[in-house]
Amino acid sequence: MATDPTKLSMAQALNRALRDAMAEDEAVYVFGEDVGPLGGVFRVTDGLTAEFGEDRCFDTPLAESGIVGMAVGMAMNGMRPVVEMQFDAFAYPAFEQIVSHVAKTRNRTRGRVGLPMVIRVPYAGGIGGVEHHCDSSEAYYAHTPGLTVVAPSTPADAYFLLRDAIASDDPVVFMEPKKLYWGKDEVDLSTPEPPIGRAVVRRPGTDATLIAYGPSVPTALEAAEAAAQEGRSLQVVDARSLVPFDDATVCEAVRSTGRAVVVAEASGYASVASEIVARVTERCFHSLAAPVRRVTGFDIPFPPPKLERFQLPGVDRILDAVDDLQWEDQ
Amino acid sequence: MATDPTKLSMAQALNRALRDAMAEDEAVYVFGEDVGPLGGVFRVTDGLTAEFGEDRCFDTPLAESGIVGMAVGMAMNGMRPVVEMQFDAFAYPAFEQIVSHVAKTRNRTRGRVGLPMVIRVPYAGGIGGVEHHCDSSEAYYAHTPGLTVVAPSTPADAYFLLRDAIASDDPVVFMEPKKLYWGKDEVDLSTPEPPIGRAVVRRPGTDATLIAYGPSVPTALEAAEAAAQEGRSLQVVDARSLVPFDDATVCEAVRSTGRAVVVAEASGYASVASEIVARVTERCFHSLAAPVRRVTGFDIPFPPPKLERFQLPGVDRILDAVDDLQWEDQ
Amino acid sequence: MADDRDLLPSEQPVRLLDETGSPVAGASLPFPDRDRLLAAYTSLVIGRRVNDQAGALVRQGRLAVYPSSHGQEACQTGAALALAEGDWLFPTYRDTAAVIARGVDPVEVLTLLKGDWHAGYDPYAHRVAPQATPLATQLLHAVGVAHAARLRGEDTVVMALCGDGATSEGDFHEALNFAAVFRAPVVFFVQNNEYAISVPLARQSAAPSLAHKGVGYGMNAERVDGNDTPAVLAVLDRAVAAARTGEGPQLVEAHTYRMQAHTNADDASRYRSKEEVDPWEARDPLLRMEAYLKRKRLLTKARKAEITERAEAVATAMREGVSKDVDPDPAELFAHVFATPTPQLDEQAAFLADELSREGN
Amino acid sequence: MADDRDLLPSEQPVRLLDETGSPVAGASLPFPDRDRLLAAYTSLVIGRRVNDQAGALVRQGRLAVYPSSHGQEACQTGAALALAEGDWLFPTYRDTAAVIARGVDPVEVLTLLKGDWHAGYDPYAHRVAPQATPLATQLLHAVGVAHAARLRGEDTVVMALCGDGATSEGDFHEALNFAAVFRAPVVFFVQNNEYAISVPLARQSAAPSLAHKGVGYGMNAERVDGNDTPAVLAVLDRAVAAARTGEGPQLVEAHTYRMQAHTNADDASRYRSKEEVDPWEARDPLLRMEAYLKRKRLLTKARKAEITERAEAVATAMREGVSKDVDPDPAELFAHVFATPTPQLDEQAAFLADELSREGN
Ligand SMILES: Cc1ncc(C[n+]2csc(CCOP(=O)(O)OP(=O)(O)O)c2C)c(N)n1
Ligand SMILES: Cc1ncc(C[n+]2csc(CCOP(=O)(O)OP(=O)(O)O)c2C)c(N)n1
Ligand SMILES: [Mg+2]
Ligand SMILES: [Mg+2]
Repeated sequence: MATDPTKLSMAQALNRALRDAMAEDEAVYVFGEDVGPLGGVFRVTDGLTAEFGEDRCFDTPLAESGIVGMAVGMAMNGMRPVVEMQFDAFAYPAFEQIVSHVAKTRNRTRGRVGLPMVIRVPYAGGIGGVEHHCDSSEAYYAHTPGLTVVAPSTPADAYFLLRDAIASDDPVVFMEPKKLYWGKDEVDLSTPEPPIGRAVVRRPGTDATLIAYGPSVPTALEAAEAAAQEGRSLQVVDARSLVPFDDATVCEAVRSTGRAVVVAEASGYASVASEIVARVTERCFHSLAAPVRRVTGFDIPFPPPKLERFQLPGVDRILDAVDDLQWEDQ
Repeated sequence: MATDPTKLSMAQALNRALRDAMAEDEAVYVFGEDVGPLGGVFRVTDGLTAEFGEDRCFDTPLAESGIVGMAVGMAMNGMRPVVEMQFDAFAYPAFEQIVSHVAKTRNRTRGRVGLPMVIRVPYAGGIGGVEHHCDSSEAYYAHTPGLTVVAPSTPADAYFLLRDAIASDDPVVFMEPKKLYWGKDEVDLSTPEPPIGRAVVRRPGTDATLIAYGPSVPTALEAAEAAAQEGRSLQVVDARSLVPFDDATVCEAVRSTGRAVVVAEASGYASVASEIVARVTERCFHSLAAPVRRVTGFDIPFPPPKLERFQLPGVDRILDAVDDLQWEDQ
Repeated sequence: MADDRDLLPSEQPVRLLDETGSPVAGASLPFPDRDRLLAAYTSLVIGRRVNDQAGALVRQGRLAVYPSSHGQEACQTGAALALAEGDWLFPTYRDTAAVIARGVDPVEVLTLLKGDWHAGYDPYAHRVAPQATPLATQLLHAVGVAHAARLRGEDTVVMALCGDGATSEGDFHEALNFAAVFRAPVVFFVQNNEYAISVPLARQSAAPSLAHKGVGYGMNAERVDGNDTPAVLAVLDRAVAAARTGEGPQLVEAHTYRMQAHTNADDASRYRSKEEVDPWEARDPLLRMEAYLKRKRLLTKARKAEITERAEAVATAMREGVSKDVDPDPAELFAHVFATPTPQLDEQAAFLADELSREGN
Repeated sequence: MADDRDLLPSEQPVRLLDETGSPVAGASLPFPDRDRLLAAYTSLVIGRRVNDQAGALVRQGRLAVYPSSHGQEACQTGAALALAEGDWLFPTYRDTAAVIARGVDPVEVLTLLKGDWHAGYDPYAHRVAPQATPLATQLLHAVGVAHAARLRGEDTVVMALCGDGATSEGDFHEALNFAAVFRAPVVFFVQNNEYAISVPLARQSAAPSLAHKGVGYGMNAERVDGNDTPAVLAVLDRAVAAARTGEGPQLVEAHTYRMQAHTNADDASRYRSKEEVDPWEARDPLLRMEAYLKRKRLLTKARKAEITERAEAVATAMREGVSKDVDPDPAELFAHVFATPTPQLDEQAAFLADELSREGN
């Protein structure tokens, strides 16, 4: 395993994480649709069949409930399956398996049967995809007790979160922001990112806190950069781990500024963003100078490519929300 | 149609609503598992096959995706299907059909194909059911743009909301609180309850507002009654319509008291309760004397019967939350 | 392609005994041996006793609900006895008798229906998966367990049970197809008891039999009289052997009948008549087996008494165990959601503990 | 039960033409008549032109993506031509040529892949459902449409298309089973083009053929050479007639081949060789049909020129229509979520309108 920092795209970092995990632990198996010779439609599993053989990384029949259900059985029987759902909306056929089994098995067996498995879900918009290819589906999983749910925002984060997810003795739903697959960044494999369960302050700031995750983190950072030009100092927290959530880091950040905006791409109603607003408000009420604002997708099905920019949280919309945080009361 | 007030259980009121709707509109079809000769495991469809014939109310093969998918086609082709999912967790196999088609069809066809259909979901706990029979699954639907989601709390409400749902030109997910099926109450069929989209103040009060829906409404009312004994006046709002949500009524209620507790049975994380906390806080921030509190299920799979009472929001827990609303600041 | 007709199951269900318990002529399979038959009879008697006892416990309010396999005990017996120790059984809610026949403590099995916890036994102890409620979902888990074993070179066979109704679910299809494509050593054993709660078989399928579904997966399929214990055993033995020796997954449909209501909460009179049920009394698997064993002089009075006594002992232990009031600890609600509780669950557990301490619990 | 062998599809796919376009001896079905053959040829030529034009539009950046049915035009043609006006077609993303053959404006069809909106045509205008992306889900909608029609006493038939990969999904199973149990007049037409993106047929099924899946539903099933236009038409005509006259649903598998990559975004060289693809060039449905028509002197030069011209006109209209820049109105995002927007959507629409007005949009 090389330890020099190297430039990797998020897709490459994920590929590297799979390779390293498979090399280290022969209980790790990768399967799904087109993950074998093709290497996945996003090439995240590129080369794994060639390197580890057809038993370790293989294509299945085209059936998502089947993929997740089979993974449950393999996890019951000593393996650490990592399955790929080809796109967000194509994980829905597996919903019953995920909610009724993946999430509940440890609990229903009184801790006797754990399911160390990872369900990778390429998700969200920003790539001009047609309908059913751009859903932000994290709330469905985050609402379901028993699932760990994470979303990386950088290649390094992707590498270490995926290693962590595979090493976890519990099932992890691993949300991969599609639009970040191709962006390259330095990855220092010798310096781990914080583990699952920890949020990270990606940019310090004093006037207000932006809380984002996954595809919205780079946008939040851009917004903070733009705000800095205008003399406003925005802190950016990357939640990363939606379940378990890092209340300590997030609340400390919010208390330090007294103002917050939650940024997320999913439709806002009954979403992870709602949860963050609710829990931050519950915990930081008297430190807040203004209600926590949300910048989320509208409550509409994901738009066609030509209109998706109106749905995605953008820099201006975030800055408008920040402007709205009742600065006049200061 | 009789117009005298009669005592009906919620199951009977729902049955009456189905009968009246089928009699009035021959496009209404009822189907699902065991809804025919058996009359449904909760007897909500009792007698419909006998009265309207095997074409109008019929049993299907045992497959929920099939049931919902077939309903989509029938709705495309001029009918108003009303389907029953036998229990909350057994609707999950239909999740893809619900999210990718039921919710999206009007939008994706630019308004050309509407789907007037109702998916009835007996849901939530409180009846000592075994695992997979007690899920509070409303957040999955409420988070999905394009679905109308309602939950009645009284027999009269059940009757009129279901009539409304069947008459709606859009798909409605109709959440039926199982534990309220058998409780009887006066139903005056000549006095409609407010339509879908409207919340109802079930009890006036001045000190704090309880916001509840479905199975939690009677508990909230009980709590208000108990609080009254102790000299505290609690207002109870029944949200009823989770989507669309009645911001006006709910926020007016909260502003009038300045304090609020949201009561819901589902696990709290990324739930409808989170949403209510978030939107009420966003809208009423400066009227609030304390952060809006939540009394929800814990973030655990629904417990076995012997332990379910610890998961369900109870009167004491609600009163504790009310006590917690920082009264000392008054 | 020339041999796709081989994929069709036999025209009639395999039978070794007729309804009076006499061996049928020209049977396609040999009888299991004497020891196996006696073991099967023992299991039948215990299975029936377990069903009766559970019914009584429901009436006494000790169990909330019980889906009885009364009348299906030959299938329950076969499913358990056909397996070797290292094999796996994937049962449904109706297969309590099979789970017990495999060695799991009845009281632990009934934890679920008593309401103390969900799955009450350790699935690894006897290699019995938790009883499945969401229909057909467990069939995929069975495929996964079998595939994992095969990848490791183990000769494990997995017996996956489901009912006629469950064959309509998408997961049934996906499980059979995955098993066939990966040649996973699974025996899919469908107990066709003619009903899914109130819905008769004709509403589930228009195929000549459920075994015919094997053709669409290129899977060997067989049909058996599900009330004929030696036949069930013989057919399952063959299927297990085939799966074990690399012939791929097998589908077996047993034709049987659900003698009682779906559960005690069900009212079967709403959807079927006494006239329909009555003839099945005569096909009772226990009576048939007993008649056969007696005719063959394999069942002495002493033997029978001994078996009855064993069954009584099981029933007594069940009665006593289930009647013991257990007070599950609410703290456990937070203990098994994850391997290590999250900070949020720790908070919630503390909240509940505080609440309980204030209530003086 | 004696006749379950009748449920097995024919041993070989039905063929009327050999690979050189000569009629085969002893074919099991008669040739469609002259007019129909010419109509089919016209549709084939247009279908091929549509595929080529769409490919070009992708290369020019006018379409984001296009899943081509190049090589499958005989199936596309058959699916459209076998239906009467009142019938319904349920296509997938790959069935653009069939949708166009049924009369839908190509530019409206391509709205989806151009990114202007999702389904761009009015499904009721030509009774063509929106092209389905979530695999196999549309098969159930087809059953619902057919069942509704049957309940109303209409003689509508529904043609439901899917690929070989989609047969592995649970919804495929549920759709075929529902159709069979309710005897819904649906023709399930599977275009087995050997691949689901990169995954070959052998990973989807271990059955002798996909048509064999009919047996498990008690459904008539047939196999046809999917590159043999007269055969596809004859088999689908028969299936549609059977469905229409109350014989219940029908399953037809066409053996064909996906000549190009899954879409332009795919790289087929990663999973299949030129050696595998090349022989299929010789089986091109268009060449075979043309050879036959010429041999039969049904295709005059003038006729051919006229058809080519029609296809060019379609392509030109497509090119021009697709190249027109449409600026979809963002306000529409809120207009169709419900029949009447909710107060929340009104607020969100106003929010966006305000944002846009401030941006000076
Ligand atoms: C996915 C799912 N849908 C519905 C149910 C409710 N349900 C429980 S048992 C049952 C009937 C099952 O019939 P069958 O498969 O024939 O098994 P049997 O009860 O006859 O043993 C139904 C509909 C369920 N448990 N799971
Ligand atoms: C439920 C679902 N899972 C996965 C996908 C992604 N996907 C799109 S096309 C395709 C392959 C389909 O193969 P097949 O059914 O053979 O049709 P073909 O593309 O060959 O026409 C896949 C996996 C999808 N659209 N829907
Ligand atoms: Mg049954
Ligand atoms: Mg294909």
